[in-house]
Amino acid sequence: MNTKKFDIKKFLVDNAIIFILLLMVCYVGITQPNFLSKNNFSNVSINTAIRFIIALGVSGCLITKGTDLSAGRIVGLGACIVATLVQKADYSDKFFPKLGDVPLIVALLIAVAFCCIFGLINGLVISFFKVPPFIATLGMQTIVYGICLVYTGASPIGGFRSEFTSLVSGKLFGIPYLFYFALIAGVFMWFLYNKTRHGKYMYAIGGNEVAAEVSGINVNFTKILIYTLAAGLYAIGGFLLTAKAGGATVNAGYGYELEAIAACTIGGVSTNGGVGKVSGILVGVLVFELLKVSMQFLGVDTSYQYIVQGIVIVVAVALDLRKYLAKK
Amino acid sequence: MNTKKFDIKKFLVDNAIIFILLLMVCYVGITQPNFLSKNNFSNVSINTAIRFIIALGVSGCLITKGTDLSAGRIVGLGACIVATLVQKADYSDKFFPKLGDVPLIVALLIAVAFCCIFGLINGLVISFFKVPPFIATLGMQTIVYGICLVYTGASPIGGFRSEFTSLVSGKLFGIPYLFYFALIAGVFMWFLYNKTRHGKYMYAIGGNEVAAEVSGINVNFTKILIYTLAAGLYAIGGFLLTAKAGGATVNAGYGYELEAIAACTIGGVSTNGGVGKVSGILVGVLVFELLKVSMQFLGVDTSYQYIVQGIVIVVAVALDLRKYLAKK
Amino acid sequence: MPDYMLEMRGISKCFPGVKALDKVSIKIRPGTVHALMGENGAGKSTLMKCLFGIYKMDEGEVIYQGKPVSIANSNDALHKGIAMVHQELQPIPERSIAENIFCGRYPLKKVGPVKMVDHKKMYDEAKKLLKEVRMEYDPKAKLSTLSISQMQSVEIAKAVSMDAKVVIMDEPTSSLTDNEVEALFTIINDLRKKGVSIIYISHKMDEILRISDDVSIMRDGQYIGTWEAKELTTDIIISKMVGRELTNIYPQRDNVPGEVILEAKNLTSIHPKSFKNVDFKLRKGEILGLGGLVGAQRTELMEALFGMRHLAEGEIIYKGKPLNIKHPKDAIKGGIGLITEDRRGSGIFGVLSIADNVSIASLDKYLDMGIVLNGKKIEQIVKDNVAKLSIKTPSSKTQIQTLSGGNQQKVIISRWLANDPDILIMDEPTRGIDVGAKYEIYQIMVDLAKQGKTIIMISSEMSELIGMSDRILVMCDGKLTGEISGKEATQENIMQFATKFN
Amino acid sequence: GCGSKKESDTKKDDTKVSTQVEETADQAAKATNGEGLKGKNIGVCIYKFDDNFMTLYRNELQKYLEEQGAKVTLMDGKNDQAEQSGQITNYITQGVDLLIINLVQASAAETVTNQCADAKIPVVFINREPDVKEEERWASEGINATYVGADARQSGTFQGEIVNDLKDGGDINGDGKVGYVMVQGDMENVDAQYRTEFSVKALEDGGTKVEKVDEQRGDWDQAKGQEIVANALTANGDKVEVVFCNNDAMALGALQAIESAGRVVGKDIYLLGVDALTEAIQNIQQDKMTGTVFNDHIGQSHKAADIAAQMLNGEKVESTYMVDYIKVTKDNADDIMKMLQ
Ligand SMILES: Nc1ncnc2c1ncn2[C@@H]1O[C@H](COP(=O)(O)OP(=O)(O)OP(=O)(O)O)[C@@H](O)[C@H]1O
Ligand SMILES: Nc1ncnc2c1ncn2[C@@H]1O[C@H](COP(=O)(O)OP(=O)(O)OP(=O)(O)O)[C@@H](O)[C@H]1O
Ligand SMILES: OC[C@H]1O[C@@H](O)[C@H](O)[C@@H](O)[C@H]1O
Ligand SMILES: [Mg+2]
Ligand SMILES: [Mg+2]
Repeated sequence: MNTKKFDIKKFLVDNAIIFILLLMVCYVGITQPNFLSKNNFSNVSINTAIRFIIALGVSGCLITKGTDLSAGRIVGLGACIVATLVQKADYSDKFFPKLGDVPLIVALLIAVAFCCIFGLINGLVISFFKVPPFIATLGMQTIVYGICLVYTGASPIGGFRSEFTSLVSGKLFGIPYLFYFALIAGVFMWFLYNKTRHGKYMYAIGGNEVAAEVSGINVNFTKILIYTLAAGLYAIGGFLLTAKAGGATVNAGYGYELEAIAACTIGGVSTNGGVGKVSGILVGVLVFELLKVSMQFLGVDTSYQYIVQGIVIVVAVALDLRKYLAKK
Repeated sequence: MNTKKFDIKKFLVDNAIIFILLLMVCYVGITQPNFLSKNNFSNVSINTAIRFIIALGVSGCLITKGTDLSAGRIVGLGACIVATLVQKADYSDKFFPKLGDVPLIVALLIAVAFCCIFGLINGLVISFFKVPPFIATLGMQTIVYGICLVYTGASPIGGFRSEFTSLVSGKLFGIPYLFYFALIAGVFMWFLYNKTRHGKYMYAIGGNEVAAEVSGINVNFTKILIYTLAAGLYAIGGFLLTAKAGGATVNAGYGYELEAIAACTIGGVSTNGGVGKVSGILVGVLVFELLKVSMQFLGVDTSYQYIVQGIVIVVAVALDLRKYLAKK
Repeated sequence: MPDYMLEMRGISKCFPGVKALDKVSIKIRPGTVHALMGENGAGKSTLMKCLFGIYKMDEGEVIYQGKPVSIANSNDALHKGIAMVHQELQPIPERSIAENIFCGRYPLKKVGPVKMVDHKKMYDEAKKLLKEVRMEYDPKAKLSTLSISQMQSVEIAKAVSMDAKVVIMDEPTSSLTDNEVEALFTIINDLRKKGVSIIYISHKMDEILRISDDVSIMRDGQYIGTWEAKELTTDIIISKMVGRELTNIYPQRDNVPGEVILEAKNLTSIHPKSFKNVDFKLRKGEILGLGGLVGAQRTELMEALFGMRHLAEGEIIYKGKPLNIKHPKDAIKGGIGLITEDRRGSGIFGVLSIADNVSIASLDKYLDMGIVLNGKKIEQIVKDNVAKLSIKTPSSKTQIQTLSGGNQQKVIISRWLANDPDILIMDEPTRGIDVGAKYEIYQIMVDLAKQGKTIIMISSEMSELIGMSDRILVMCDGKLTGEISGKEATQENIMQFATKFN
Repeated sequence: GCGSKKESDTKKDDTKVSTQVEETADQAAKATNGEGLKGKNIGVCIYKFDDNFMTLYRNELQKYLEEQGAKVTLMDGKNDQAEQSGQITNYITQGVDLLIINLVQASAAETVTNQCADAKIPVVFINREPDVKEEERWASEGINATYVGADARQSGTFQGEIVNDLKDGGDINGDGKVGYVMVQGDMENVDAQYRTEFSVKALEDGGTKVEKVDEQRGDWDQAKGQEIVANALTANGDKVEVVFCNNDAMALGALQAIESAGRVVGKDIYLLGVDALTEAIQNIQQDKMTGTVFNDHIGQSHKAADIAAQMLNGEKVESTYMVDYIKVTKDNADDIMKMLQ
C-alpha cells in the first residue's frame, strides 16, 4: 500500500465494479457446479484474451477522443487472411490449392501487415482530412467488409492444420497459450502507454488536442500510429479468433468493436479523452466475459440475456462514473 | 439571392455534395433507362422518407454531442408493436388472435408511446447518471432487442390489413403518402429547431453544456426531451417501415442507426455538437438512398457496393468539412 | 548578431469577413521586452499565432536572427527557439503538472535500445521550475486540482523552460495575482538579461510601463508604430490605441444605492475548504465590489448564490422572501444573472452565432403565442447590444469563437443585459478587455445601477474595485473578513482584510 | 428404427408430396417412446436467434425435447463462431449429456467435434452441414457425432422446378427466355449460395433459357426485399418475369413492391420463396405468390431429437440424416397449412 492513509470508502467506490464482479463470481461459483473449475478458468481466459487484445487496440483511439468502428471488420479480415493461409495441405476446399504449409508466424505477420494498411488509412483520413473518427471508421467498416467479401467470395474457410487450432487447446504450465498472448499484449501496451513518449503524446492529445499541437507534438503522426497499431492488434485478435473457432467467414469479428468500446468504457477509459488504463480495460473485458459465462451457467433465457447484458453495460458505467460526480 | 454579392466559389464549396449528387443522378439518369422515371422517384422517396424521419430523431442527439445507437432497435420495436396490431382479422398466425381491427392511428400511437419510454430512459440515464450517450444507448440497443425478442419470440409477423400496407403504395396528387409523412416530420423538426426555445436550447447545449447550464437552461430536461422525441420518431419510422415491407421481425431497423448517424454527418451535423440543419440531414439521407439505387441500376456487384458505400461516406464528409477547415 | 532578433514584415491575414492583419511589420530587439498593444480585436493574438505557426499568414515574411524563415507549425516554431504563452489557457487537466510542463519534450532515458520517458528527471525539473514561479506544488498532482491562476503559472513555467530565444506572452497575467505577477516579472528580467526577446501582450497599462522596453501599437489590424516605453505614458498609449483621447478611466458614478433587496445569512459551502458563515446584504442600485486574493472563494460564493454550487447551510432572503436556489435557472427566474470568470469554459457557445449567444438566456421574452420565437425581436435586441457595446463583428450571424477575446466578453455581457436581471454578478468582468472597452463596461454598470439594478463585481484589480464600487466586501480563506465603503477604500485597507488569515 | 436410411434423394414427383407430409408426422409419433432423453441435460446451440426459420426450428425442437423429459438450454451464437465455440466449451464444462449444434460456420465442425469427442459428449449437428470428409471421419474414427438436416440444394432445385412446371414455364412475355431477379440472403450462408445457384440450375436443366436481370443481396430481410425488387422492377420493367427469393420474408417484401408497381403475380410475374411461412402459404392460396418450398422444421427437429435419443441410448447412428424439403404450390398449400397449424 501507499504511505498515504488508506481511505476505505474511496477504495470501495473506486473499485465498485471489481467487487460486484467478485460477488457475481462467488454467487455463480457456489450455486453452479463446475463454474469454479480449472476448465472454466481456461475457457474464460481464452475468450477474454481475444477480446482484451482487440479492446487494447480500440483503447488508443478512445483515449485520443476517437473511436474505431472498423475494429470488428478488421478482425474479420485478419481472420480470413489467416484462415486462407493455414489450411491443411489435403483439404478439399483449399483456398490456395497450391500453397504449401505457411509457418504460423508468417501467416500472422501477413495478416498484421494487411490489416495495418487499413488502420493506416483510418489514421490518415482522420488526421489529414479531419473526418471525425466515428465516420471515418464507420466508412472503413463497410469498406473492409466489402474487401473481405471480394477476397473470400463469401465462402467460409476451414480445414486448418492442427498445429494452428491447438494454439487454443494447447497449454503451458496448465495455462492456455492464449493467455500468454494476451499477457504479452497487455504488458507491451502498458509499457507503451506509461513509459514511452508515444503514450504521453496519446494522453496529451486526448486531454487537449490544441495544447498538444502547440506543445509541438506531431498530433497527426501520433494518431496515425495509434490507428495503425490498433489494426495490428485486431489482426492478432483475428488470428486467435480463427484458431479458436476453427474456421472463418467474412462475418468473423462482426460487432466486436461495440463490445470493445463498451468494455473500455466500463474499465474507465473516458469518452472525453485523455483517460484510460490497461488494467481498467482488462476489468472491462472481464465484466463482459464473466457475465456471459455466468448467465449461461445460470441458464438465463437467451432473450433475457440481452436485457441483462444491456443493463449491465449501463449500470457498470453509471457506477463507475459516480466518482466523477462529486458534488460541487 | 441575397443582397450580398454572390460568391460563386464559396457556393460551390458549401454545396459540393449536392453537386456531386446531381452529377451522379445525371450520369445514371442518362446511362440507365427508367432511372429518371416517376416510379423511381416514388421508390426513392419512399426509402428516403423513412430514413429521413429516423435521421431526424438521431440528429437532436448528435447536435447535443450525444448519439443514439439504440435508434435502429427502437425502430424495430416500433415495427413489431405496430405489426402485432394491424394484422388481418382472419390471418391464421395472428399475434393477438382476439384483437379486433385497431385503427392505424391508434396502432401508431401505441408504438410511439412504448418507444418513447425507452427514449425517456435513455435521456434519464444520460442526464442523471451521466453515462456517456454512446454507452447508454449501446446498452439500450441490446436491451430493446432483448425485449423485442421476448415480445415476438423472434417469429416474423405479417398478414396485414390492406389499408395499412397501402399507406406505402397509396398516392396523393401522384406522390406517395410516405412523402407527406416525411414532409410533415421535416417541417415540424425545422420549426422545432429554428423557431422554438427547445431548439435553441439544444444547439446551446451542443455548443457548450456548462454555459447552457449557467444560462439557465434546464440541460437535463432538454436532453430527456430530445431522446424521448427521437424515440417517437423512430417509432414512426418503424410504423412506415412495416407498412413498406409488409411484415416485421425483431431484425427490422437493424443497423439503421449507423446509417442515420452517417447521413447526419454527411449532411453537416457536427459530431462536435451545436451544428446541424434539417435540410442538411435530408441531403445526407439522399446521398445514401440515391447511391444505393444508382448502384443497383448500374449493376454494381453487391460486394463492391459495400466498398463504394464506405468510400462515399468518408469522402462526402471529408468534402463537407473542407469548408470548416478554412485554411488556418 | 543582427540588430533585430526578429522582424515581421508586411504580414496580412484574412478570416472570412475580417481582415485581421493588414501588412503589419514589427521588429524585436534581442534582450528586450517588447509590448504589443491594441484594443480587443486589433489583431495582436493573430499576429503572434502567425509567428508561432498556428495560422498561416496570407502574405508577409518573417526574418529570424537575420535570416528569412518560414514556420510551418508550432513544433517548427519551438524548434527554432520561439515559445509562447497562449491567451487562451491550454491545460491538459487529466495529466500531472509535470507532464503539462514537459508536454511534447518529455525527458528521455535509454534503457538498452529503448527510449523511455525519464519520469524522475521530469518531476525533479518540474519541481525546480515551479519554485521559480513561486508554486510549491507536487509536480505529480493532476493539473485539474489547480486554480486557473495556478494553471497560468504552470504555462508560464513551461514557456520559460523551453530555452527559447523569443518568448511570446499573450496576456500572461490575465488571471494572476499580484504575488504571481511579481514572480513573473523576476523571471522576465532574468530572461532579458540572458538576451531573450519577450513579446508581451497585455491590457494592463501599469505592467506595460513597468516591464517593457519597446511598445508597438496596433489598431484594427494595422500597425500604428513603435516607441520606447520610457517616452510613453498611459494617456499617450491609450490615445494611440483608440485613435482618440480618453479622459477618464472610470465613469462618473451617480447611482444611488437604495433599500436592501437581498440578504444572505450564514452561507456555508458543502466543502469544508470553501466559504463558510458568510453574511451580507445587497442594496438596490448599488455596485458591490468583492475583493480578495485568488483562492479566497469569491467565485465559489457567487456561484453558490447563483445555484451552481451546493450550500450546506445558509439562507437567502430576496425581496423579503426566502429564495430557494437549486439551479441557475431558479436564480435567473428570480432575477439574478452571472457572468462567469471562465469565458471559454462556461461563457461562450463557440460554434453558435452572436445572435444566439446574446439571446439564449432571455428567449422567453421573444415568444409569439407562447411558443414561436420572433426572429425580428431577437435581431433587434442583438443589434442594439452590438451597437451599445461596440462589438466588433462582421455580422450577428458570425460564430462567436471567431471574435477576439474582448469582444467575446462583450457578447456575454449583452446576454445578461438582454435578460435584464435585477442583480447582476460579474466575475472579473474586464479580464482581457482593452481600456476603451473597459470604460464602456463600467459605464454600463453605472447605467444599470442607476436603473435600480444591483451589481456585484468580483475583481482582482484593486484599482477597479476602488474606482467602481459603492461598497467593497473582502474575503480571505472562505470567510468574509471586512467591509469598506467605496469612498474609504484604499489598496492598503483592502489588502489588510484580504490577508486576514486566522 | 427411426429412419436410419439416407433420405436425401430428391423427390421429383409432385404427387408424392402429401404422402411425404404424413411420413414426417408419423415419424414424430413413433419417437415418443424414446427413453434416452428423459432427465437428460441437452445443450442446444443456435447459430443466430433472430433467424426466422431457425426460430421455428428451435421452438419446435425445444418443445419436442421437453415433451420427452429432457432438460434443455439454448444459446444464441449471435452469428459468431468464436462466440458459439465459447458456448460449447461452457456446455462441456457444465457437463451436459448431449449437444445439438446449429453451427455458425460449417467449416468449424472439425474443431467442435474434437472438443466434444474429447469430453465424450455426443453431438448432433443440425441445419448447417459439415464437410463430407468430416462426416466420413466420424464414421471411420468412431466419433459419436451426426448431422441431421436438409439439403439446401434441394430447396433451390424445387424453386426452379416449380417455375418449370408452370404452363408457360415462366416465360410470360414469350420471348423464349425467362428473365429473373434473384434476391439473395447473406452470402456467407450456404443456404443462400445453394438456393441462388440451384434454382437457376433447375430452370436450365428443365430446358429453359434464362436471363439474369438483377441479383442483389437482401440479407433475408423483408424491407430489403421490398427495396431491391422495387428498384429492379423500375429499372427493368417487363423484362422481369420471375422473382426468386432465397427466403419467404424477402418474397413477402417483394410482393409489396410488385403490388405497388401495379403488377399481378401469376399473371405478369412469378414470385418464389423458401420456408413456407404461414403468410407465404396464404399468399399462395390467394394467388399472390407462385410457390415456396417448405423447409420442414418439424421433420428436421423431430429427427434431430430422435437421433439424439438413440445416441443417448448408446445406439450406433449414421453420420448423416436428410429430411426433405417440400414444394408448396397452390395444389398442396392447404395440406401444408393444415400440417402447420
Ligand atoms: N479563427 C478566427 N476566425 C475568424 N476570425 C478570427 C479568428 N481569430 C481571430 N479573428 C478575428 O481577427 C481579429 C483579430 O483578433 P485577435 O484575436 O488577433 O485580436 P486581439 O488583438 O488579440 O484582441 P484581444 O485583446 O481581445 O485578445 C478579430 O476581429 C477577430 O474577430
Ligand atoms: N488551495 C487550493 N488548492 C487547489 N485549488 C484551489 C485552491 N484554492 C482555490 N482553488 C481552486 O481555484 C479556483 C479559483 O479559486 P476561487 O474561486 O476561490 O478564487 P477567487 O477568490 O474567486 O479568485 P478569482 O476569481 O479572482 O480567481 C477554484 O476552482 C478553487 O476550487
Ligand atoms: O440462415 C438463415 C436462413 O436460413 C434458411 O434456412 C431459411 O430458409 C431462411 O429463411 C433464413 O432464415
Ligand atoms: Mg488576443
Ligand atoms: Mg474565482
